[in-house]
Amino acid sequence: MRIVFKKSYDRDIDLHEHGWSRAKIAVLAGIMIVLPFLVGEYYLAEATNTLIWALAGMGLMVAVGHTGQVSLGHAAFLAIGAYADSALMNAGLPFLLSFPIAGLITGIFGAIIAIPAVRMSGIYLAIATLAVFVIVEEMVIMLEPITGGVGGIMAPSIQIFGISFDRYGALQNFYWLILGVVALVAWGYANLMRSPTGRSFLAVRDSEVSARALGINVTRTKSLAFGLSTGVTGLAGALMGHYIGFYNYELFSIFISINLLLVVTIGGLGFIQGAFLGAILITAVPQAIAIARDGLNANFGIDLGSVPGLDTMIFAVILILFIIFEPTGLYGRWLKIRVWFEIFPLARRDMFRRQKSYLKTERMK
Amino acid sequence: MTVLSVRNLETFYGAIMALRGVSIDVEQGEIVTILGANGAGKTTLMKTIAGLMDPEKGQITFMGDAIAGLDPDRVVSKGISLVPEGREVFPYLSIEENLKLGAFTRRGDLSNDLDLVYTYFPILKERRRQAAGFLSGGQQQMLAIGRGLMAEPKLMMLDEPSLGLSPLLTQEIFGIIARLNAEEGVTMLLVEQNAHIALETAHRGYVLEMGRIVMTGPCEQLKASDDIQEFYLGRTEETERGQKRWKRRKTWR
Amino acid sequence: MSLLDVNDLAVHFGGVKAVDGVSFSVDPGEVFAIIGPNGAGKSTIFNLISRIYEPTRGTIRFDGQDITGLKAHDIAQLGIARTFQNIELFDHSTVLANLLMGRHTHKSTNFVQDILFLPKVRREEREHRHRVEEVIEFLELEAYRNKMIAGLPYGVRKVVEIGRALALGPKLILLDEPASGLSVEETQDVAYWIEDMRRDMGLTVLMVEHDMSLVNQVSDRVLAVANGKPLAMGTPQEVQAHPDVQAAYLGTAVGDAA
Amino acid sequence: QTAGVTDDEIKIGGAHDLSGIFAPFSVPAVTAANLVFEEVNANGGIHGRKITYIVEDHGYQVPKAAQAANKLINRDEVFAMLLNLGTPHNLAMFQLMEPKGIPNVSPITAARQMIEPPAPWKFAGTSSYYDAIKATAEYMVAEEGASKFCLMILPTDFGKEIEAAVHEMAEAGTIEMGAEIAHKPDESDFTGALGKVKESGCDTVGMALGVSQQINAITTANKLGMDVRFMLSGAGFHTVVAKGLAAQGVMGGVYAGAGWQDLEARAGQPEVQEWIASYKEATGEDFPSTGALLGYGGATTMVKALEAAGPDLTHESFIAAMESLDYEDPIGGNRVDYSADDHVGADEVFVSRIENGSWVLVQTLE
Amino acid sequence: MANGCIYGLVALGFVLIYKASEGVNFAQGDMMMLGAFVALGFGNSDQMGLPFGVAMILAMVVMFGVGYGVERVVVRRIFGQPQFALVILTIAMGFVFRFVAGSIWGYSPLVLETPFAGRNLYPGGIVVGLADLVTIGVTIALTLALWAFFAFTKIGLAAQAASQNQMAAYIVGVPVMRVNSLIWGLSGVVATVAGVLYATKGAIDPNIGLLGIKAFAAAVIGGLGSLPGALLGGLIIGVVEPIAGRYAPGELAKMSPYIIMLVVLVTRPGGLFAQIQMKKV
Ligand SMILES: Nc1ncnc2c1ncn2[C@@H]1O[C@H](COP(=O)(O)OP(=O)(O)OP(=O)(O)O)[C@@H](O)[C@H]1O
Ligand SMILES: Nc1ncnc2c1ncn2[C@@H]1O[C@H](COP(=O)(O)OP(=O)(O)OP(=O)(O)O)[C@@H](O)[C@H]1O
Ligand SMILES: CC(C)C[C@H](N)C(=O)O
Ligand SMILES: [Mg+2]
Ligand SMILES: [Mg+2]
Repeated sequence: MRIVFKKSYDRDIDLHEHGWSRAKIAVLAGIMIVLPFLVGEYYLAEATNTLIWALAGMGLMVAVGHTGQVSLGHAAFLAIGAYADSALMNAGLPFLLSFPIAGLITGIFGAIIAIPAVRMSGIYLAIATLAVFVIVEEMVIMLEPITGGVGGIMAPSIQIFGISFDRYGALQNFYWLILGVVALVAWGYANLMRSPTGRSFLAVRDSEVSARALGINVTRTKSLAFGLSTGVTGLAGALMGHYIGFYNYELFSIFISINLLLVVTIGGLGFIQGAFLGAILITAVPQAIAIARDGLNANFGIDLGSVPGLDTMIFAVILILFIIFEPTGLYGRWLKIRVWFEIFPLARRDMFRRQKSYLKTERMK
Repeated sequence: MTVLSVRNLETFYGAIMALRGVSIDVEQGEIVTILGANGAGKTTLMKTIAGLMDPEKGQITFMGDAIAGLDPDRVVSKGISLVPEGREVFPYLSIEENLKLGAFTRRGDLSNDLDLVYTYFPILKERRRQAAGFLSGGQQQMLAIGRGLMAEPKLMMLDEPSLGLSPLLTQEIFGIIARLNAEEGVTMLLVEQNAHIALETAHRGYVLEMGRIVMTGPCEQLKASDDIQEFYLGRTEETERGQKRWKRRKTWR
Repeated sequence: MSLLDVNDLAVHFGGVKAVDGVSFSVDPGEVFAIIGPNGAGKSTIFNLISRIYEPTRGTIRFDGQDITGLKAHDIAQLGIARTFQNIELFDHSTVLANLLMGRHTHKSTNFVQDILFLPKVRREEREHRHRVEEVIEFLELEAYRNKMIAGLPYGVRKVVEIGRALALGPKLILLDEPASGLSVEETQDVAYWIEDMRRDMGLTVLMVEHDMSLVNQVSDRVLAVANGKPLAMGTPQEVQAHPDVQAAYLGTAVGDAA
Repeated sequence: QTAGVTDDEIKIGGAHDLSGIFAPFSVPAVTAANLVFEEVNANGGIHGRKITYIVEDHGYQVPKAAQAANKLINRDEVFAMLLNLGTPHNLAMFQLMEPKGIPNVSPITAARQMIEPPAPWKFAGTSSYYDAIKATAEYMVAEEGASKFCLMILPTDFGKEIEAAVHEMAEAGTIEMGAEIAHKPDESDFTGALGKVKESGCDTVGMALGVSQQINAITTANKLGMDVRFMLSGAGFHTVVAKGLAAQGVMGGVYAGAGWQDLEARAGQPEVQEWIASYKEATGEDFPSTGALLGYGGATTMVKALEAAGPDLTHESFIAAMESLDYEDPIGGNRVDYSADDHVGADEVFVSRIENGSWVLVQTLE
Repeated sequence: MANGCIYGLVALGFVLIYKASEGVNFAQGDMMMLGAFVALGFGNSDQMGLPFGVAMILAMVVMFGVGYGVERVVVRRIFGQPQFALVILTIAMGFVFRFVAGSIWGYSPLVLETPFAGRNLYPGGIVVGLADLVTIGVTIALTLALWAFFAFTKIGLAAQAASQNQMAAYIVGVPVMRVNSLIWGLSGVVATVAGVLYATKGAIDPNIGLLGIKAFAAAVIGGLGSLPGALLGGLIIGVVEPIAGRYAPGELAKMSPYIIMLVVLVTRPGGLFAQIQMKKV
């Protein structure tokens, strides 16, 4: 068990409580930076994909995990980000400008949407965002000159200072670019959560009356949170567009929204780390299932590939088991494992047993 | 006859041990009160008996049946009713529906009991078609007590029944408790912060601190104890305004 | 001049006249208590002052300013803090975080600065933390600083709520039944705290309470209400001696609950 | 040696929708293709190499298709792609296939983009929706006296190609255009749209909806007592459509154009009979559906090309072999011929009509 | 109109579960699909070939079992967790249902054989499908029955109580979990009815559950806790859709149900029959 002596409030304000956790982050960052030299193209592409999902997951986490705004429509904001970025680049803007502007456009769009939606909560908000999603989808089809309509568009190739960051031409560069973006956003996100703005998000999530009584403007806070959420999601959308390379409106389906929700819940609601763990789960587990299936077939002649849809079904069952046995998400599980090691050998098995819990109506807000 | 007997009860919230081996007995026709500071574990004890929480260890016997670990609805159907801490009414149901649900485990005609509750708390009758969620704090407390009465239980457990009630109503509630006990022979287990009135009404008491029973005895005896006087009854001479403030440590820690 | 002026305040919910023509004023530095039977409209008066409810009639002035037209979140800005009868804390945060949220009105950075965590943000954070630690020390909450609200006993939560209101650094603090659910010992602490608030912090206190011993001990003036209407006003002794108050509220055993 | 080819194995990849809305196409296609490969493998494979068909499920989601492509190409290192389903999914996968020149054989989508812009590694199994519908529409005008067309389409590639074909004819003055209605995949009520159709006085409706949706829409039109004919694309040229409509009391007035023929009418032919029997035996299903037919066709093309490419299998030799193919496919009832400047296998368009629960061939167009 | 009834029926399923546990069952559409297939499995001549009425009843029994069993085996294990967990859980369950239906009945569209398929009545010159009449009749009857169940029976009241405060419901002796199982079973029955009626309009395949999303929108428009609201919401969508399809330009027509939903939610954040009120503090 680690004992931390706190000699100033800065210790609490800092992102990391002690040097050890700072070192861990540094090692992780180091490994991520040299990853392209360690693994082949397949794994690098998968890692890139995971990072993009983690970015989108962080976006949704701000809304769902920290402000309590459940959204079923975040695929729409991925779409807006992707199309805005491509359109701006096609209009001649360099990626370094078009990318942040795409995020900004998406963010402002989200913030505006959040204002009339401020009185909705829970499932009602979720379904309203779903409606927004449908409307955006139709707009994408209608705005053919920008979006290519049904046919779709080719994402322009990224060039920064003459160096190519193209997904297909220069995967390593593209990976680093995304790693940089993700790291930056994660840092900003962590900062936000230790600042008054982040605390006001939590306040609005837990009790709106109290938040008001403390002088928090609930409408503005919700709209800001949703705007930040959609802004980050828009950035992820832009990158997803570049990653896929060629896309039309079908890239941003309702299933993407659902997958994003899975990322944040299975990862661990309310934790930045959860977005990453959830992204790993959502991208890696289906691949792991596929690889295991191939392995079974090759080594034992058990051909599960011939059962249609089995992969998806196994994935669904894994999700169900997860929700049943680890309601706090992957990050929650990780925390428990850590505690177990930290206080080893004092941990008891029943220490993490859940006591019965009961729900009360959430209709009263 | 022993109605309720609790032996070595241990209950956890995750890693936190809230009850550390509690044993109590409640005899037929008795009013037993449990005193204890904030966070002592009084509510936890009540919830564990009612089946709302699972004990880690220990036995609970009600009328000779082991009930530890049973589902709460089974416990209720055996004749235990709990008036929970913090009112827990059904906010979207009308007051009358709330009361009727109190008699969920019973069959037969409810109108007599309804009338009885309405005579205790006339305001409830006045508002009986209104949603319970809009009652004032104290009115909701009345409703919660009324709902508990509707079950006609053998053992009634009350967790801070006077919470948020006016002085007048507090007296009335304890009057009702005493009367039900005397006239109908209902056994009562009572948790109350207002130790004066609790010790006045009850026959026997336990003191629960930090998840352990630290003192027990008839109410007369408890009232005479120094510790009880100081920490639960509040010695009057110290409460003068402007008095120097210091605290004596409790002797049983 | 009085700090808070409530004039002919009324609010109706459907047929229920929850508050019906209540007027009173609270002087700076005063401890003012409102008592009355359950459902008399006490909490509703608080809700009207903190602009959660819209009054049907009447005005509320604070510090010479008419606040009847303001929004709920503007009230805190003026220096009015409150607690809730049923405890409305941020359940999924720690005590420390809850108290820090009480400092919201004192933040001067915007969200961009927050995201970049500029030195100014850090400076302010330190300042907030400093203030909050003072509150923690005052209310003796050290042991609970990093505990989640969800697992705290009722009594501690009540105290945290008072702490959150204090962290705001208000001029006027509204306490809705601060002692309900507290033992005699703890109620005594509350009494001392209220005195210190008034004496050392220069706060004005408006309080709703059923525990007459506490009311007697700390309040300068008392207003008794029943059925939304004022019943009596004056010193604690005067009001308690009022026959209507005794009949409607106190019952026979006056002061017995001490 | 080329990726995906060893001395005793050839790896082929396929990204399918096995759990989403187009599973009715992918699932039987995979089954049928696997049957072909099993038989080939049982006979010793091709030039001593067994075929492994690795199938990934993308559930009709583009990102998953991209992931599948990444796995198939970069991890499994497949030699070629076969029967990939979905237009945007194929297009997204092209990004990875193009630099490596991985052949894309008989994708399950008849979008023009499968062969346009032309590239050596792109091969389509049958003619495009566009060509098929154009031929069908011309037939309708000539033989059925159609003069005014309405459209009920999903805004997807195949909807848009049908739209394009019909518009072109309208511009040429051959036909008049009536109402054009776009739909969503989750729609199930078509009374409003059909009202529009009725109002604009169309005699023919070009329809490109989901399979079940088409049954619902035509049934509804029948209930409303509307006197119009329906023209479907390959996506509606499905045995179950005929069967389903018959069960709902619709016995005629429905036409479809596609690059293959319906099986039922030819079930008496020996090859067809044999294949149906083996398919039934393998799956327990009553009747192979259109998906199975397409799967069989694609897999057969693949096998024939691999054979023709000889023991020295490279992308170049494979592409050359593909371009040399020319054979009759008894199951699809069409002639498959590729050449250097024709990367479409079956160039014919078969126009069929529903008669009492079965598709009947009415015209073959070259 | 008849179509609106089907939305309404599926919406009823949502409301049932919401009323009893404040949870949302995103697999409701897939339960409808499964119900239709089970009925088809019993009734169609190339399957078990039972008479239609028998097949219907058997299907309802089976689907009651499925709903009941799903609650017993899966949903119960997340008792006490936030609503959100149930959303994710049921989304995943939808995949499983689709897989099950796909493995048993295949992915190709099938047609359920019903006695009223393609039969029309001609009262006073207008054409009315027999199936539509049946749909409307059944829907009204079912809504009334369920409404009476919640309004007048002890179990119905107990179910509502359980949704508002699980702990308090237990305290008064409501066997909350068993009530939940029952309600899930009921929602399985309602789903079967909806599925069979849906099937009369055309063909069914494992993906018709997609309709659930729109039915959910209907439930939300009505206000999730209200049975008549669900029916009304379903009818609104069912009526607006064809009208917009007929008179509005294409893209707008497709958006119309969702635009209506947005308008309703912005003006009444809890739906038309809202049961959301400000918390009393
Ligand atoms: N949900 C919870 N999670 C973790 N710990 C809890 C939880 N609820 C209660 N506890 C802990 O269990 C102990 C006993 O709490 P309990 O509520 O039983 O006390 P109490 O005697 O009823 O107090 P009060 O007089 O305030 O009602 C306390 O120390 C409290 O911190
Ligand atoms: N939002 C509301 N809707 C309907 N009625 C309300 C509402 N708020 C309060 N009331 C009614 O107004 C009356 C006064 O309630 P209030 O909460 O102010 O009482 P109180 O004096 O604080 O009582 P207590 O001492 O029990 O807390 C009650 O009868 C209550 O039912
Ligand atoms: C099988 C086909 C109907 C598939 C369709 N062409 C698509 O774009 O996915
Ligand atoms: Mg307690
Ligand atoms: Mg009150």
